[in-house]
Amino acid sequence: MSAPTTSTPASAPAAADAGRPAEDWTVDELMITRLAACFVDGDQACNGMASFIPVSAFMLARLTHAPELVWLASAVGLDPRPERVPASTLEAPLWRDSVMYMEQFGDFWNYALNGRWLQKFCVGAAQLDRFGNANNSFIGTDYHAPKVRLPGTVGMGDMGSIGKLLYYWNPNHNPRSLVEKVDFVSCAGYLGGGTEREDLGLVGGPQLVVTDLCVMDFEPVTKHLRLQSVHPGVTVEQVQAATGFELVLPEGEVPVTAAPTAEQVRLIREVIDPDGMRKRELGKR
Amino acid sequence: MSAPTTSTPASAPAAADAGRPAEDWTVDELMITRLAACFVDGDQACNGMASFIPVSAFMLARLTHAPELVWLASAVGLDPRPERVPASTLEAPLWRDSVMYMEQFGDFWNYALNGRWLQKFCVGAAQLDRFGNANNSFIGTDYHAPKVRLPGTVGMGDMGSIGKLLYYWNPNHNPRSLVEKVDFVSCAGYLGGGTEREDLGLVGGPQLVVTDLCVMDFEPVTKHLRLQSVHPGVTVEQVQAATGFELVLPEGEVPVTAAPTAEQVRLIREVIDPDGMRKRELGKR
Amino acid sequence: MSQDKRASLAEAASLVRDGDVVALQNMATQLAPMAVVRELVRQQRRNLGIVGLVAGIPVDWMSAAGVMDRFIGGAVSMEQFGLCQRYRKGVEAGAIRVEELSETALNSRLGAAARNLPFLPTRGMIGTQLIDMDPDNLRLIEDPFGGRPIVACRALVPDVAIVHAHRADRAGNVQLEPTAEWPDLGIMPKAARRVIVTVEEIVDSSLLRRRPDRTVLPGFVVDAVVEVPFGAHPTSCFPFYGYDTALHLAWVKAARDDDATEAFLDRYVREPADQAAYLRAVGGATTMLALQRWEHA
Amino acid sequence: MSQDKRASLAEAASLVRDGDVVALQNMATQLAPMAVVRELVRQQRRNLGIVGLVAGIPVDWMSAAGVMDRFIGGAVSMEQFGLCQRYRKGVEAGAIRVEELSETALNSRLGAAARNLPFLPTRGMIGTQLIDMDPDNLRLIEDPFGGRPIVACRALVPDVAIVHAHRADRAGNVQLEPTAEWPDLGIMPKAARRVIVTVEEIVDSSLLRRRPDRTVLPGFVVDAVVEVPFGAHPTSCFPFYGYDTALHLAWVKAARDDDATEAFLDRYVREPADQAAYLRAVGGATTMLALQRWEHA
Repeated sequence: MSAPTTSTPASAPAAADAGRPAEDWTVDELMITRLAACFVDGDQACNGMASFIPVSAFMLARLTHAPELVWLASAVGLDPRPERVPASTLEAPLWRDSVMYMEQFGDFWNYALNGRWLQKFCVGAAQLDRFGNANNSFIGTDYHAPKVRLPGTVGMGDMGSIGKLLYYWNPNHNPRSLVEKVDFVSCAGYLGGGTEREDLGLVGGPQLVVTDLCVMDFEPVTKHLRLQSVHPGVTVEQVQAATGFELVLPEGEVPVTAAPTAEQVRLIREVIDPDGMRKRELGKR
Repeated sequence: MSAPTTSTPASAPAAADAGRPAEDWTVDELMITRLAACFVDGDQACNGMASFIPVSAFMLARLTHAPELVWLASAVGLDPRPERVPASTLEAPLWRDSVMYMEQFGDFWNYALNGRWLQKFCVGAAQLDRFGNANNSFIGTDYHAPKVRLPGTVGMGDMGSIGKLLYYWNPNHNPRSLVEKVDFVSCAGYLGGGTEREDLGLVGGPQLVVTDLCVMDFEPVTKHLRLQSVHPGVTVEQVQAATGFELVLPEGEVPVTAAPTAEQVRLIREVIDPDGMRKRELGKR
Repeated sequence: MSQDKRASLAEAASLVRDGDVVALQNMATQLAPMAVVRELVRQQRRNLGIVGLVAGIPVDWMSAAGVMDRFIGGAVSMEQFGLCQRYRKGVEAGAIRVEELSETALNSRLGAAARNLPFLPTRGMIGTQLIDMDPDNLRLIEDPFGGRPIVACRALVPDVAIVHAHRADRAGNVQLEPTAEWPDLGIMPKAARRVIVTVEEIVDSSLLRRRPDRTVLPGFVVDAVVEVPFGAHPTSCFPFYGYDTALHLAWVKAARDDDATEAFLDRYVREPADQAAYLRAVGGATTMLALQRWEHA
Repeated sequence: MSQDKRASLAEAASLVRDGDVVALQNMATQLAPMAVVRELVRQQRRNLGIVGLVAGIPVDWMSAAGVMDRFIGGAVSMEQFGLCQRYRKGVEAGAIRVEELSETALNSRLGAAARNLPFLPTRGMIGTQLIDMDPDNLRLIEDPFGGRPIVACRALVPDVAIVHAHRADRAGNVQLEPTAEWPDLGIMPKAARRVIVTVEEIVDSSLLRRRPDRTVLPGFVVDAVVEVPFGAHPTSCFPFYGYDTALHLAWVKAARDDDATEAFLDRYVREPADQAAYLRAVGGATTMLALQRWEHA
């Protein structure tokens, strides 16, 4: 039980050449490093259930470039020191050694709704459309007779509307999860695109989508998903073929997502997630 | 510090003739016994600040006829065992040995507003009028240039409107505190009388007024204050002379308020309030 | 000092009537009042509407057993053990109706009920289709002070709330060990007409008085308190014991098949006569000791 | 792991600007951030609007010193020590404007601010004249679901909240010993734009981690945390020390007379250069030891 924690010397970059690209990274590790880059010192990050990749990203950020990233584990435990990524990102082992247990009904939402705190949320969704709207409610055409009942949206149904910056992660980029139009908008993205979200008085909104093939952002005027970079070894054509709508491409050549560094891979494998929980989210394509 | 508590044998009626009227009761003790009679097993009572007489009444009820009266001391401490009535009814010594500390912002009002719990409140007011409206805001005609600024109403401004049964206590019955019409309605009684309160959708309302001269209830149709009983030795004329409006009298002879029993007086003096805090509220007439 | 609220599981479950709206504490794999849930299955309760924020295995069992026909709330998921297959089948077959609410919408609806308000507002859900699907309970209203419209969430008063906690006294004053305080316990018992609490142990009030800040529910709201050791099993009750990975996996496997589902329910839910028999059926002391060590969590 | 929020009293008080709306923790004779209040008097802050549920001696001192010109809240009273005479005189002379709110109205206004809502509703105050006096902030609105009208209480966003507690770490994570949790600490720091916390002691985070359930405010909302032993004196800080009866009585006596009021403020508020000097002025170790024993409470 004497595992390394985020503040032990063992966690610090070990070697002078730790910044070199890793030789044998895997795509879960790349997704983690890319998401980690979205969080900086002073941000307050918060995770929900089955969020192994975001949790690994927060832990990595705290071990590397953002030691003062505030992390509210499972929206419960403030600044925890979990031994490692546990089998659940919603159970107590994740918020081990917290400095505060935040009460959920009265208190968590005082901070989450306020607008000044807990600005960035990582969101997973069964369906995501070209304007960043998400669906975790149902697949089909009839709410009361769905083809597939999905788990439900819970907090996502709020986070899209209350000014948060949303970072989607999708470990199984395919035309069923990245669709022209979601069957049901259970989390508000840019709605019909353009100024539609803004016209409704909503601020914030989706910022980035990190999948197992690529990274996408949003074209500023149309709010259409736009390819930002493809992961090493992935072609634009492969991404397009796996996407249910026509991608907007960036100007010029499409960049390649930076590979994880050797040190990042070491931290993920040895310190953060030695049990490989992060891999559970992959391979369902 | 090993004071008697509400559950020790010392608190039980001691003598066979304990039910006989006391020979030397004082009016504060009579007010306490009369208020205590309003509270029965299963009620949830709650006190605010400077409430020495109601607090003594709750403690007396628990020691005698209502051992299962739930008491939320200062709206904070549930089922406390205070050593005695302390110098403040809003400070920690009152909620000594509680079974729960109730959080005030989120939680207390869940119960207070609900309608099913914390039904009865004892209310003190600077002014009370013939229809049971109360004023703790200001004396005068101009809210922004008052003759006398009173402390303010806080929870009283709510309790009159949310279905509570209100029990007023007034240790200084005089024409300035019992007035024809309050200068400002900061706690809703029966408003203009009759069905006016009901018409606004308000349930509950004032039930009783216990003063140092008499007990008053409300005439059911007009909702006008009505003399229920005069304290031993007090005449109806004395009460009328001390009241700023014409009293409604009960049918027949005006009853005399039951005097405290010897045992009640013993409990108040020896167990509940040996320091005589209850007397602080009197003598300001 | 207060009334004795102690009851048997059967007595407590009898507070739930066919057709009731039942608010159920649960968070994916955590702290569900499973002993009462099993009792409701055994008593063959029907047409319950289950209110939950994130409900897991209890909703799947009640779906499989035909106990519930509505879910009102946020999500149904056993997190790392996946979606609740029997619930999902029920919804897809039209046997279970879903009234999906965002987290702030559910909190607001229950919060309004607790405080006897017609509604509480939220800014969540604006732009989503959740609002459109539930016009009876979610309504865009004008801000009387001139700002943007907000969503009024109508009070939801459950007939019964059922929660599990660490300890209580006979009067039903309930204590929680320091752990996650999910909204369920924070609001469900205050919003509902009747309240059932199961606890790991019933203790003397004097124990509660040592830590009055850990008491989370006053006895005067509680109708029945039942002592059920390991009463949340197979969900977790931090810090006392973890969720039962093996039983969750066994359920996930059984739930794929109708016969296996029935056999599972018979063996673990319908046949054990009491909590002791149930605990023997799920592995007895060996399993419980392992769960107390959080071995698989 | 987080930013260092430690500051001096002077630095903390500089977060309060002339004209600000300042939410002040206090409950008659309890837990007011008195060291900051004295610093505001010393710095001659002007035209503050003080928000309080039940404010006592700090409001009387600030009234006497001409620091405040508005009170927004429930009541001003020192309970058994009586009304605040200097505040009362200020109001009666027209120098201090009162915007009186019922308890649920104040809670709703601050709660709406915390949650970035335009208002929260209450059923309190209906039938009273409190609603009529404050049409900018209290408005009867229709229930969109067909029930009776309710009172919409407009969001109140204080510029600064000032609270006192038992301990904090350098990051400003604040812990309260088990005691009364008045609404002030529960909502003021979440509603306000800036937050000042004074604490009896600043400790290492590792101490907070031993009792995470006692942490009541996360550091990310706090702008300045100041270590001030006996920082609530002459109000109480249960269980550490009681209110100072002698000093309250001395103030009540002084407040009857203009010159005596000034002399009192000079001696106890303006002249002591720091907290140590103040504690010496009010009786030093002998007094503090007696207060720790709650001798006069």
